[in-house]
Amino acid sequence: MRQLSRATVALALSISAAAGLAVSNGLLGCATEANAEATQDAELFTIGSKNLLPPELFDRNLVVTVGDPPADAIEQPIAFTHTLHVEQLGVDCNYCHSNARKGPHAGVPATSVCMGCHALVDATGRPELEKLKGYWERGEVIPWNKVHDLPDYVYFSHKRHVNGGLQCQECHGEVQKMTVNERVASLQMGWCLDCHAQHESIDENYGTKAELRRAELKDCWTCHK
Amino acid sequence: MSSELSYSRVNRDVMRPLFDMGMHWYGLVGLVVLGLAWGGYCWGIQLVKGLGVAGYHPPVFWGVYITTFVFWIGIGHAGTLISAILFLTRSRWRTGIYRAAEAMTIFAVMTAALFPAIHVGRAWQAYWLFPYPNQRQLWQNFKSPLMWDVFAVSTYFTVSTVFFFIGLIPDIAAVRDTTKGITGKLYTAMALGWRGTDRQWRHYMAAYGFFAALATPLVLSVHSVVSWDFAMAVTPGWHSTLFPPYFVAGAIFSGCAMVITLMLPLAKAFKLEEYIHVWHFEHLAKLCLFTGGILTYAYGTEYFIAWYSDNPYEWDVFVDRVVGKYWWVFLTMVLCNCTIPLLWWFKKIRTSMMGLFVISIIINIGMWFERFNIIASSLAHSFDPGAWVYYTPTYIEWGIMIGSFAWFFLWFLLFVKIMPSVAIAEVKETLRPPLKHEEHAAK
Amino acid sequence: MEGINRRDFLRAGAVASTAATAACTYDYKVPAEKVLPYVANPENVQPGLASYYAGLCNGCATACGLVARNKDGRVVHVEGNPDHPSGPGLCARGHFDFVAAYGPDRIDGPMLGNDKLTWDDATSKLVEAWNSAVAAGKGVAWLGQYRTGSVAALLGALAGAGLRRVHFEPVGVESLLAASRRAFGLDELPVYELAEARTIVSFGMDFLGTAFGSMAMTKGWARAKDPAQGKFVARTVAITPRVGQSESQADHWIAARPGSEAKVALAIAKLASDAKGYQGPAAGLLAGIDVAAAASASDVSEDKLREIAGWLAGAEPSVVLPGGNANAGADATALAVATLLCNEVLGNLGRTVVFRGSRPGQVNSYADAKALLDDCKAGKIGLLLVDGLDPAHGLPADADAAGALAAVDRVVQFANSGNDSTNDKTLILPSGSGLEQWSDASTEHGLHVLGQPAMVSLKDSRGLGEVLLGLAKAVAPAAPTDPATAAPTDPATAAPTDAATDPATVVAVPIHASATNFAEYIRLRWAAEVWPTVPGRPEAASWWREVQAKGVVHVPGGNVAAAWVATELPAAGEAPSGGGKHTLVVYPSPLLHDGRWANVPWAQELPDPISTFFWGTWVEIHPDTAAELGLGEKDLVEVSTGQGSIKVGWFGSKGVRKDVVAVIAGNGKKTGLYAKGRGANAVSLLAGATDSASGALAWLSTQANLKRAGGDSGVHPLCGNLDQAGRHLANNVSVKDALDKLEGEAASIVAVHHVPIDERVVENGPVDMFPEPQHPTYRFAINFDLNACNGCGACVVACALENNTPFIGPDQMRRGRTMTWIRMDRFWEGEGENQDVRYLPAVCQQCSHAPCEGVCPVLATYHNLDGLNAMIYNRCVGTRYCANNCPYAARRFNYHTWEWPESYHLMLNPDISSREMGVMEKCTFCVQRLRYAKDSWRDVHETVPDSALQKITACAAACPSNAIVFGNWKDADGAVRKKGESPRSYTLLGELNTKPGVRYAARVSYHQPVFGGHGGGHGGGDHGEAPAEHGAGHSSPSKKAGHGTAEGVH
Amino acid sequence: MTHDHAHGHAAPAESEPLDEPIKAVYKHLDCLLEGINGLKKVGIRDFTVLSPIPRHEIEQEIYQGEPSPVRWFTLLGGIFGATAIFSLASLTHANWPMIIPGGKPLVSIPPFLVVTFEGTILWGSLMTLVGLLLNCRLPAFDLPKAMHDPRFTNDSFGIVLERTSGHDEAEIKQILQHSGAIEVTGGDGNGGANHG
Repeated sequence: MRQLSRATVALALSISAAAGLAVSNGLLGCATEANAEATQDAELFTIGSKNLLPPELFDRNLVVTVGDPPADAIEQPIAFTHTLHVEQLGVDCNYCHSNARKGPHAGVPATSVCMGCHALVDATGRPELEKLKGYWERGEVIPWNKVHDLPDYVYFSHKRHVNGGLQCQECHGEVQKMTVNERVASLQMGWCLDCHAQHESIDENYGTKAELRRAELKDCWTCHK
Repeated sequence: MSSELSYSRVNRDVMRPLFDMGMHWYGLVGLVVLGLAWGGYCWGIQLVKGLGVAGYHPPVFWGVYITTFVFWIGIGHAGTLISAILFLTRSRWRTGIYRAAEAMTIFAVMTAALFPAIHVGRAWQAYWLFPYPNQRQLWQNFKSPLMWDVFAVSTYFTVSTVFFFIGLIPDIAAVRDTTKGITGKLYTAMALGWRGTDRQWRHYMAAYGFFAALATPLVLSVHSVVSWDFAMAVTPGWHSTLFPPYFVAGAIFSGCAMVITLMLPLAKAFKLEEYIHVWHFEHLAKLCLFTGGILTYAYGTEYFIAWYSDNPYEWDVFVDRVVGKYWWVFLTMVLCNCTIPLLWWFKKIRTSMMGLFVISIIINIGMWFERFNIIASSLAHSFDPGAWVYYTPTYIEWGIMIGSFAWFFLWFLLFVKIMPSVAIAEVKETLRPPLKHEEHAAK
Repeated sequence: MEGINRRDFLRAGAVASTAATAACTYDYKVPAEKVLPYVANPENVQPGLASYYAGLCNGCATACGLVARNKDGRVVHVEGNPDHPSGPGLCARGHFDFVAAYGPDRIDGPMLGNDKLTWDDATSKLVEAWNSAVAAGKGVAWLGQYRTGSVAALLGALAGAGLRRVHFEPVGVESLLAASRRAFGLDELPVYELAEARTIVSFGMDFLGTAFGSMAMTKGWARAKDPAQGKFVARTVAITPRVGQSESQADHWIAARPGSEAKVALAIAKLASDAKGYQGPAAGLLAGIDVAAAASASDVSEDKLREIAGWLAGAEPSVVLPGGNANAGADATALAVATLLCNEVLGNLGRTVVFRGSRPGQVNSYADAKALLDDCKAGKIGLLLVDGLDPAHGLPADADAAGALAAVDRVVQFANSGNDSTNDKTLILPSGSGLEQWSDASTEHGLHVLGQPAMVSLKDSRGLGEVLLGLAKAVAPAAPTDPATAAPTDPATAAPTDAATDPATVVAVPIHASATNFAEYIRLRWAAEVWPTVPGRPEAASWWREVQAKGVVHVPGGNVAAAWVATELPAAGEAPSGGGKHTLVVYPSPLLHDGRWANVPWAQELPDPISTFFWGTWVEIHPDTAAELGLGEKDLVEVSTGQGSIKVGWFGSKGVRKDVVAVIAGNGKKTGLYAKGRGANAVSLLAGATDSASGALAWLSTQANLKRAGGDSGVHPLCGNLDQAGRHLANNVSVKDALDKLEGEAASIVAVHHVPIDERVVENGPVDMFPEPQHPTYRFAINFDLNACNGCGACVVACALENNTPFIGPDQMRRGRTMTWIRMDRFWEGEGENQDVRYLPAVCQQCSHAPCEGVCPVLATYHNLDGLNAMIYNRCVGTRYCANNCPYAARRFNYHTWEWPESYHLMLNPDISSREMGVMEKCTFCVQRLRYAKDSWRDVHETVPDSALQKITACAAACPSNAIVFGNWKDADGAVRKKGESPRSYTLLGELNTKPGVRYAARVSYHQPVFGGHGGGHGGGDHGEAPAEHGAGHSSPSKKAGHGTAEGVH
Repeated sequence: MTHDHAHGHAAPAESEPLDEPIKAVYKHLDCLLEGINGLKKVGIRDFTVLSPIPRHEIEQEIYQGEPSPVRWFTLLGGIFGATAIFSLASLTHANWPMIIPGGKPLVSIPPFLVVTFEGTILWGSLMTLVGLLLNCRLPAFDLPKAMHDPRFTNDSFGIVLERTSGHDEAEIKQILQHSGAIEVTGGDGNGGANHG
């Protein structure tokens, strides 16, 4: 009992002293050059701070993913269906996502592209089309939700992949059968690597230089800059 | 060891601090917690704001943290040296001090192990330094000296800890047999059911020998690997084959000094003078004189090589250490490591408590500055004169360093409170066993 | 498509790109981001691909062309326009103009005091003020920077309606103009064509820096120094009291006594005419020149004068450059006339000194400006329009600009934020950035530059031309353009016009009356005035499209013959006075210029080329002076003149006379987010004396006293050591060697500092433990020609802006934590006439045997197949071992997460990751551009050709002197390979055998060897054979070169 | 050596464990050794000796210098560690060929030797630990109560018999008592306690 009370006293003492010290340290810190926030230039030279709470602390990469993570379907501002447009009406992917062949982003089509056809389609009594017309007439941007997203330090180019002969479905799944668009691939680095030096299109496209191309495709700078 | 000691007296004497700890201990713990809080606060600032709060001045990219890391790794050498190498060479004087020295080793390595995490820019990604299977299919560079370091330090820590606990089992069993209640249950669990059966002792002694045999090359390798962090670099002042022996000698030097620093007050406070004798310290002091001599020789050799190689970059660094802005670091290092310890050549000084204690602290200071001298002054005076700078640490770095000492002492204080700080079984081994016919003869 | 215009497309794009950069955390299950498409696709815009717009640099009166890169709605980078005669390349200050467009303190819409106005209110207030001033019988005046092109034309129209125009810049050209008038009767500036000059004698003109037309002069100088191009190497002589950035590149520094330069110039003219036997029209003027008196007045021995004259006369053609008026005293015009006389005597006219209508529009003198301000103070001015100037900061105290502006009924400033001259009554009309609006300029016969909007305006601003057009419509509705006012001030209109022959461009009424907006005004004006001068008269509409694409119309051949007309020389001005011990030299900052870029943090942070100081004001004094004053490294120095005193830090420069104190101008502003409170205003020390012949401000006319003031100055050099400490990093070779052994003909002539090595290495070249890695297709390499590099820092800024490296502020800079990937090392060797300032742009050397790669525990840095030393930020843990192990100190560490303050973040280049704290970064050879080029050429299954690579990196594209060439070392005919195999070429710290991809070409100079001797033929080759490739029959020059030890090394 | 079947001294199958093991406590080492000898002489080998310290005499008496099998664990651990870490380094480097630093072979022996060495030591030690625990049957919380005497970790030695190995309980006690045990207790009651 005597020991316990002693321990409690010591602990309480040390905690309160530590708190006091921390405060005084903070004050001292303000006077020190090392503490950049303390200088007059605090707002001019902004030093960001680290959020030490998740997700940074618990890196998802700590987990070894087996197989693909569950797909998730995301509701969109307009219930656009690929099934209708692609499977039933036979619109080519490139008709709307024309940038896929030309640049890094496949791009969601501009409203004007939708209106290219939908100006001729009667929208009365069809709420989704009315929504589309509404956006067009108001000149408003349709706020689509992103289904396929990559971290900002990943530089992916649709052009190279599409022109290299990859089918859209290899990464995006059977989009033509999706009423609500969903992501089927994990888009994690390991998933990219599963193809990156192994895809059969490398042999087709590069022939005798395929080996070199394989090596190049495992260069980190292929995707990270 | 006094011949009056009996087995039961050893048990009683060594276990006394576990049950009757003075108010001093609580005071010390309070002080140490304070230091730890200060260090933790400083590290918190650094984590949130970035390493810029430390005094780094490119191209000095390593500073106080790596200095302190190497310092603690060095401290960690004496324990295993004493427990393993002296065990293999059957130096009987190790028994009194090896337990505490080993504990010191583990706590020093634990302290050192904090520093890679404190030092790296993204502490939250520091686990990338360990090889583990991950979806990115990424692994580590096993050609990097830092990777060797990761392996060396973690191996050293694991092996020392296992060695330490193996050595503790019989003693924990002895403690278990004198405690009751919750505490007793804890000791019971830790003793793993040790009863000192013939089978247990048989394999125990075999295993202990193997541990000692494995730990011995490890002691030599760990600081060699740490020294390769420097020696493998092209930086003038670092790029030298001298480093491994030089670092190992320095580590033993500082480690033994630290043992003296810790054990002197320990023996005094816990009235263990009968177990931790002046001649223990004298032996340690002689070991220091020997390794200190090697160190002084290494300092000289460094200069000789730099001069003889006629490599101007190398020579410039060494000249700059003496006459440049870091002259005070160099001076402190030479005074503390080469000059002042020479006083131990006098028996009077090396057997006086004050002489031992003060000089051992001076050696520790000197050894810290040695590492600072190697790290900061080399980087600050590298190949490109356009990038010659002067690095000075900030209060954050000092705070974290103080915190590291607090962390170390906290563990050590807890250790002396809950574990027998002298190896009971081994001390008994050094006593003459009680023999009936001798008793008859005495009568 | 109704109701949707181009502006909205860009806006939508901007929203999309902002949204994309906003979110940074990535969770594979919950997409937090929106994807926002355009409402209607704009033409030629590909999301994720850049568009390029040719434009006009508004950084200074020189008006260079530029190309702006627009990515997803924002201009993210600018480069020099290669179609402009001064391109390619863009100086550091040109980049600051681009940064200024994103300034966080740009105001959003017109302001009156603290009140925000609508544009309708503001313009009506402007017209109202004009009308009420006219009604009150008061004057309406214009005080602004130099203007040419359509703005000048509109001002001409307004002048017809009574506007009193004063165009003045603190660092101006009025004395040079006055000299031309006096000497040749020509109202234009001489163009110095340095490319063919064998000898260049400068009296302090900052011809590589802030001088008018410096881009062209820099290129000419670089060519004149290149032994390979003209088979000669120009000798540069600087006769100044202080070594500045331009003088630092001179082979000889003659420290003439300040104020005596005109006498020296005349003496040289006399000596040169004696040598050449000159008999021309100016011969009469030479008779009375007393060489001995000049020698004694200037501290320059007669022998030295004779030697200089000998150099000039001995190697033709030569050129003698005047002092810029920032470096001249009360005899600025006298000096300028004397230099023209030298050129006349030496026969340089028409060869290196050419007249072709060069002038930055109407030029008024300081005296004119002061007269206007005096009138303001006297209450004679009812409306004053201030354009681009900050008179309260840039003029000496005796002009009392602030008081004068306060006495005007209505001051209208065309500025993007308030400045020191703004008061409560000032109406600020934000004129936006040149990147956001139409503009044009013409500074020479036959040279017209068009600026066009490259992005939507970031803030609610309206271009100067737009406002003036509105004003002209209101106050000068039908007034015909007055040729008398407009013609002489506008070189564009001076060109022959016969617009009447094309019915499409017949202008019945003044253009400003018919044009509905400024863009149309420009088009109509160009159709009327430029189009007719174009040879072949292309079809008008397609011509205009071509003009928009190229951004520049250049019709060469407007040279004017010049004949000497002066019969007497201007009287010499007064010597500097004021009673101090030291002559005060105030010089414009090479980066902040006259202070116009003081609010650009990158400009403040870029180290000064001479002192490598940053963020502040300092004095340059001779180290002996500092010792006399007992100055400690951190001490403040008090500089006091009759006008006041400032306390600043100091730099001990061996390049100032002992009786001189040099103070950098540009800082000391009271306003501006980044300028406020930085340093002190050096101009406030000036007495305000003028050069009587031209009315120019006499910058060099004041004496000052120095005193130690203790304290902590806070200035700090970025470069650690003044010189190279005997090491061979920035190397020189002698002119003789360089000319004897031209490209590819001989072994290396660079004496490289060696560690004594094994005999076998001397015989067989360096030994590799491992073979150099294979580079199957590319081995990217870069060549820095130190002979052309003058330390201007354009590459550093361009790199920072391309690669998102942040500015970090003075506190962090003092800890040397600069984030710029290029470190411009400055090494100052020797002293006196022989002193030798060497610049070394140190970047990541992209070594094939890189010390950094092996030590990274997590493989965040490695060597790739293109020979690049890759750095993967998102893998980096931050052990910093790589940086320790880099012998070139080329790696940078993110000590903090540097966040770009509001609106600077819009300038971030989306092609490259921004780095968080704890991550190492370094030069990547602009890998984003390389990958883009490889990607584009892969479409046609080809490797990128050399022509597409030479200027691909931001630094190479920015370099004003073509000192940087990039390329593929594997291409045996490529420029970089050719340069890399030149005998001048060497690798940095070659003895380490890191096999860098970066090579340097040693500087060719007439300097006496400072140490180590010249390389002369004893084959001190470098070890580094990289970027040599194995196999393929290549033999590297260094293999032949052996490893002779240079004399006197170590 | 109670459970040590490796020595072939296994107790006869019919020998039932005693309800209460026989326990002899010794103050003196020579007495203990005498006791052990006495038991061995009558052919009893199934007993446990308890000691506060390791004594070679005891081990020699019982095991006749036969080395402990722990060494095989150490050897196997070392070999495994060396192989595993060298393979880890080699295979991971070969899996993603990166040029680090320029020109060095992917699998380069000298740098990998360092981690291999560390692996050898680490796994050698860990396997020694495993060998120790397995051979000692640690943790051993199920040892008979008779062995739980605190004196055995303090200043006394002891012999505990859980089986009589077919011998008479009294005879055993007699041997123990004769050898100089200060206390002989336990047994299933047919011998009775005898304090000395």
